[in-house]
Amino acid sequence: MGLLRYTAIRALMIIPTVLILYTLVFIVLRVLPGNPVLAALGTKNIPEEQLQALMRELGLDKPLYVQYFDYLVNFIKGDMGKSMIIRGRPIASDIVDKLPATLELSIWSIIFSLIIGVGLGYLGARARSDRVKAIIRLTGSIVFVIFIPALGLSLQLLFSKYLGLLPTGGRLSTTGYFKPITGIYTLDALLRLDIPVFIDALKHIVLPALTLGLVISGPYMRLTLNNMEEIMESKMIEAYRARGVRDSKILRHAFRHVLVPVTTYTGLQFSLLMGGAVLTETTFNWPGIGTYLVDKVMYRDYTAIQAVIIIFAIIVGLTSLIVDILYALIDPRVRY
Amino acid sequence: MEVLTVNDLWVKYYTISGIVSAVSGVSFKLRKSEMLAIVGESGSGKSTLGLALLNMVPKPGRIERGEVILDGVNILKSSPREIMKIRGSRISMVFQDPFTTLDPLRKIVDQFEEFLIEHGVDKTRARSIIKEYLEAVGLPERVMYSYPHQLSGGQKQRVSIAMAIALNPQVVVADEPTTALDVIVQKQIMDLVDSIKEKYKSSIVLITHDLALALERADTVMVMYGGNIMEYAGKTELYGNMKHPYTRGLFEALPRILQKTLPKSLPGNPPDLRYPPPGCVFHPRCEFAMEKCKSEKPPLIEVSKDHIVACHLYG
Amino acid sequence: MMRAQSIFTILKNKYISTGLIIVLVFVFMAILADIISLYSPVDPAGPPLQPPSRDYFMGTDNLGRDVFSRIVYGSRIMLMIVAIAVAMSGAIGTMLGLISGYLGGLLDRVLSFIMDSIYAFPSLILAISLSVALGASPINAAIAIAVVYVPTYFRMVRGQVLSIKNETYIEMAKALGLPSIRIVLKHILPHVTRTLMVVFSMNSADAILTEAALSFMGLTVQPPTPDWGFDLYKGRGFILLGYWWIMLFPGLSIPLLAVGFALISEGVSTLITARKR
Amino acid sequence: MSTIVELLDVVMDFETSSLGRKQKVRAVDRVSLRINKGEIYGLVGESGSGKSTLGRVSLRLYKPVKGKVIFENKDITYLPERVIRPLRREMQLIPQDPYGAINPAQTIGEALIEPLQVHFNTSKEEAFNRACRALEEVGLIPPEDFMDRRPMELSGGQLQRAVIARAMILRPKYIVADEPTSNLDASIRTSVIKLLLDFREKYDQSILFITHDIALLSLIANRIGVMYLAQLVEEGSVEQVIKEPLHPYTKALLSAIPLISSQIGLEKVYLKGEIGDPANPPRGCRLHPRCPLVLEECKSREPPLIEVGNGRSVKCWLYYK
Repeated sequence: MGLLRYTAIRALMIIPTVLILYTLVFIVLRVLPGNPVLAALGTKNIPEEQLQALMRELGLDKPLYVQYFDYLVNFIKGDMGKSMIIRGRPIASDIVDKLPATLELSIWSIIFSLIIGVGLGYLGARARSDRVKAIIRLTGSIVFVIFIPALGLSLQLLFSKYLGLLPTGGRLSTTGYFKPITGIYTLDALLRLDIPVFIDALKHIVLPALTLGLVISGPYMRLTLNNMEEIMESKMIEAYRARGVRDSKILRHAFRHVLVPVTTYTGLQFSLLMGGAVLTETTFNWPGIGTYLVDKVMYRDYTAIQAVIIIFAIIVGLTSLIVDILYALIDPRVRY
Repeated sequence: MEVLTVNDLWVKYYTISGIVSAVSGVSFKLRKSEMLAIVGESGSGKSTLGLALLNMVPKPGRIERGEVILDGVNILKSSPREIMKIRGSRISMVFQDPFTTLDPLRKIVDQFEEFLIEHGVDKTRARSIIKEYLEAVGLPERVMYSYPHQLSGGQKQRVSIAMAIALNPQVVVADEPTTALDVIVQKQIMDLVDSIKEKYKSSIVLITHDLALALERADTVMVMYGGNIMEYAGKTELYGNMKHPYTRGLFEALPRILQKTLPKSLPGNPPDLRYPPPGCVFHPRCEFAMEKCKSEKPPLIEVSKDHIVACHLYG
Repeated sequence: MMRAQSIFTILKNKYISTGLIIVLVFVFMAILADIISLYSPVDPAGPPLQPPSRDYFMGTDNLGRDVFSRIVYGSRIMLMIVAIAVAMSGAIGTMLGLISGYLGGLLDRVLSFIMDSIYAFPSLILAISLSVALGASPINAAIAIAVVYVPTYFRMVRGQVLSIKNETYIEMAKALGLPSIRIVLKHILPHVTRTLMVVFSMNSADAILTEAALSFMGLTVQPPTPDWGFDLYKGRGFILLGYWWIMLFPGLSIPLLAVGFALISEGVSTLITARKR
Repeated sequence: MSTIVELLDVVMDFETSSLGRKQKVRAVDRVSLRINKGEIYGLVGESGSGKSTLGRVSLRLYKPVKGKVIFENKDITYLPERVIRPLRREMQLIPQDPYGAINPAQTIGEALIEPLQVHFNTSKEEAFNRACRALEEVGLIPPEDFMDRRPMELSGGQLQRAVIARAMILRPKYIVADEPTSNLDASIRTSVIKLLLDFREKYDQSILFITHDIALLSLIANRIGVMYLAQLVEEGSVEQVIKEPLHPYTKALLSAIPLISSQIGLEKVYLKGEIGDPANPPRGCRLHPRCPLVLEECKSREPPLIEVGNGRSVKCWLYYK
């Protein structure tokens, strides 16, 4: 019962966070000088009546506070407004279309980064030599500052161009025959027990997810290594030893302690991951929200950009909610 | 009959800023159901000595020389596998701070059971042992299913003691088991240790900075300073016949209730064990220091039966 | 005397010295661009798509421009934007963090909540939308990056202030009747600076990547101005055709400069932990 | 006898938040205390009893939720920090841990000079000389050896002397010594206490001495107050409280001292369990779940602080007539 209540309260906390970001974006996009319609059209040579008509159509002629609340109310109803560029196209349907691809990329990237980062960090902590530890720590910081497009393009060059093993972009070789359920293709293929499609989808996701996962794994390496070292030197471990508990078991208990900061950190990681996803998707022509955002940025489609940002804010909020619940489950000291 | 014999034990720490001689040539014997108190101030090497008894001196430290013979076996020569079996079952340890020594993420029963199973106890037997010993230390059975943070400091220390005695070890090393606790709880815990000694006939090494506590509770008292034994005697003998200037200094530093004079204090500071003073380590703070003390390390002299002093005054 | 010695110990740290060398190479490149580069960065220097050779030792791009010259001039834009952005966010974030942490109360709660919300949000995406709103220009990109990183400094400084505030010596300073301003500036700020150095250099590395990402999307300069991120973006179409050099060199410069700052940060943090022990 | 500090019905709350959940802890609950000029008032209690908090309230480092703090006949409870600041040189704190007490980035010299400059606008040279003299006064000789050292380079005993020197350099009239020797080795404790007593003699100071060591208090204090779970449970002159303790808790404290407790002919009292959670104190008398002498009314009604004559008071139903 306690956990349910805690979850509910924590979920409500997402609302102010999203509101703050919405307000910030609203201020930046609407209140700052400059006419968004003109910016979107990329020209100033447009008759005054036509401009007014356009503004009216998009609701931009109303006072700012009305715009602010109108958008909010509509958003809650599931209406994210219409594109300024492709006239009349509802943004909500675009996002429903693109979101699963981004989720798929994120999930696989997090899996890769946890395996690489926590794995190497753990191995580093177990290594006896200080040099190995220093190397892993350094790798952690260097990997983290790799520029995603540069890494992605190099991987493409190697695995696609020279080795010819993996495709350079897209989510599936042919989409015609496959009917998605959730839109997360690897999951859908498994649900439909369609092994060839699963392998095809996997081949497409490997490079993008590896690129993003590798970059994000850096902080995990350092976090795991540092925490593991600290715990292994603690009184608690000394007490375990004094009781004659085997080293392999002690390591397992220590690792559980490392999971606490790793879990909390995953909340922050997810927001880094989302930023990275934008670049990864662009590099690999991955048809997700990131590519969509870049596309809209190029055409200065303000309504779409605004919607995407709010969606990202909600995703980040939900992730931190999940992380908090996980944290409460791992650490009995958390009272909820 | 001796259960534990320590012969000429030397421990050094190899730190970046120099080599610290933490324990320098300590020898003693511990008889069955005897409580030996090792008394010393910070930096006297008493805690390192306690860890050395379980052959678990931490990293930059190394046991240089000596023997720790438990029941006829030199545990400093035992293989890692053997030593793991010995720790917790034949010699066990209670640490100073009960707040940091229990795993906060695991229930008491899980930690307790794991330890018993590691030492070859089967699961059903383990459960009954846990119940028996939690009761023996005065804890209700429900404590089993608690996490450490749900217990008070005294309760945690009781759990540690229960684990330390559960396999009926010959020796229990208790390193300042009450220092982190309040006076009244200190007394409760020490009463518990006393009763355990009586009931299970365990031998106890009580490491403490408090000479009064040692004189009240122990059978034998060993006073350490700067890694060396200063004085070693039975409680009553020591109480009535203190020899070493350092022991006397410690005793005179104890506040006597309602006397309007302050206790005495020893001048000076504890030695820097990277550069221990030549001769007797205590000579820079000793009011009776002679020329000899500055150059020659005093041997351990038996002044009366089972009363040993390291001081040139009695040479 | 003391100072000279401590500078020496800092430079003796391998991470810091390597990082400094990398960063300084790029800084000199930016300053001396007119002397180093052999061709104009914006006009064709020879035939298009020449592989690296003695004349064009990083090759030429699809318009025949010398890649090396573009890299050299590109470092100017990059360093300028990053320097402005980091200086702005560092100054604002530190100041707000100090005030918020020391004073506490309602102001602290409100500020923290806003900063946390921004911090939790993907910084790149926020920077992109800010740049879009402000319009594509180097100075606007710098402002966008600065805004995004204010919370990084704010959170770090505030956290440090809160923990230092609990130290006995701060209570003692109060008990001695020292004025608040003196306590903040003399007894709290100096303890924050070391960690600030780590965050500062790590954040510079971050800012480089964000700048590169913004220019990758064409949000900083207008072509044909040389710019690493945008050159990389344009080069990416040519990579599968085999013209790898157009992409490779900007693709290497960005992480290399970032690694330089990351090394400095690593070095400073190892020095701090060493001193603590 | 004139008073230097008076606390009237002081209440102090703290808000603690552990992992997201906030709760209010009442650290001091309706405590009144009077410290006479030239007196050493000993405040004894376990950790969590609120004795340190009370000491800090008396220095107005904390602003109480309710009640009054009167320093030299002046109500300073609600004065803003700006107005209190000049008063701070008259009242000083000596904390438990000397290593935390001086900014580790400062040298001992800087730490001693700073308060002089702030309060008296002393010139640099003059401040330096006075700092040297202050170090001499606490036995750190030669002072030049210590002026340029940093806290970490001194032993605990030396550093505590430096901390005392800094407090005394302002010539305060009122000192709160919060367990000033409990982090020090037994062999050097007395010398530090001796130092404090010498200063008191020389400059006619009043001291609030906070400790958990009732044996030590019996040697130095004039009066003793015993605290349990945020409340004052017994007060009186030192001879009376030690020789003839009234409150079961005071008796238990005296019974628990190793070695010495067996030497004083006291009725022994042993308590069960441990000091409760200050956030959730027991109803009625706060000691009742642990007290062997518990009466029926202890469980439901909180006893008043009863005056039993000779300036003694005790908060226990056993003495209610």
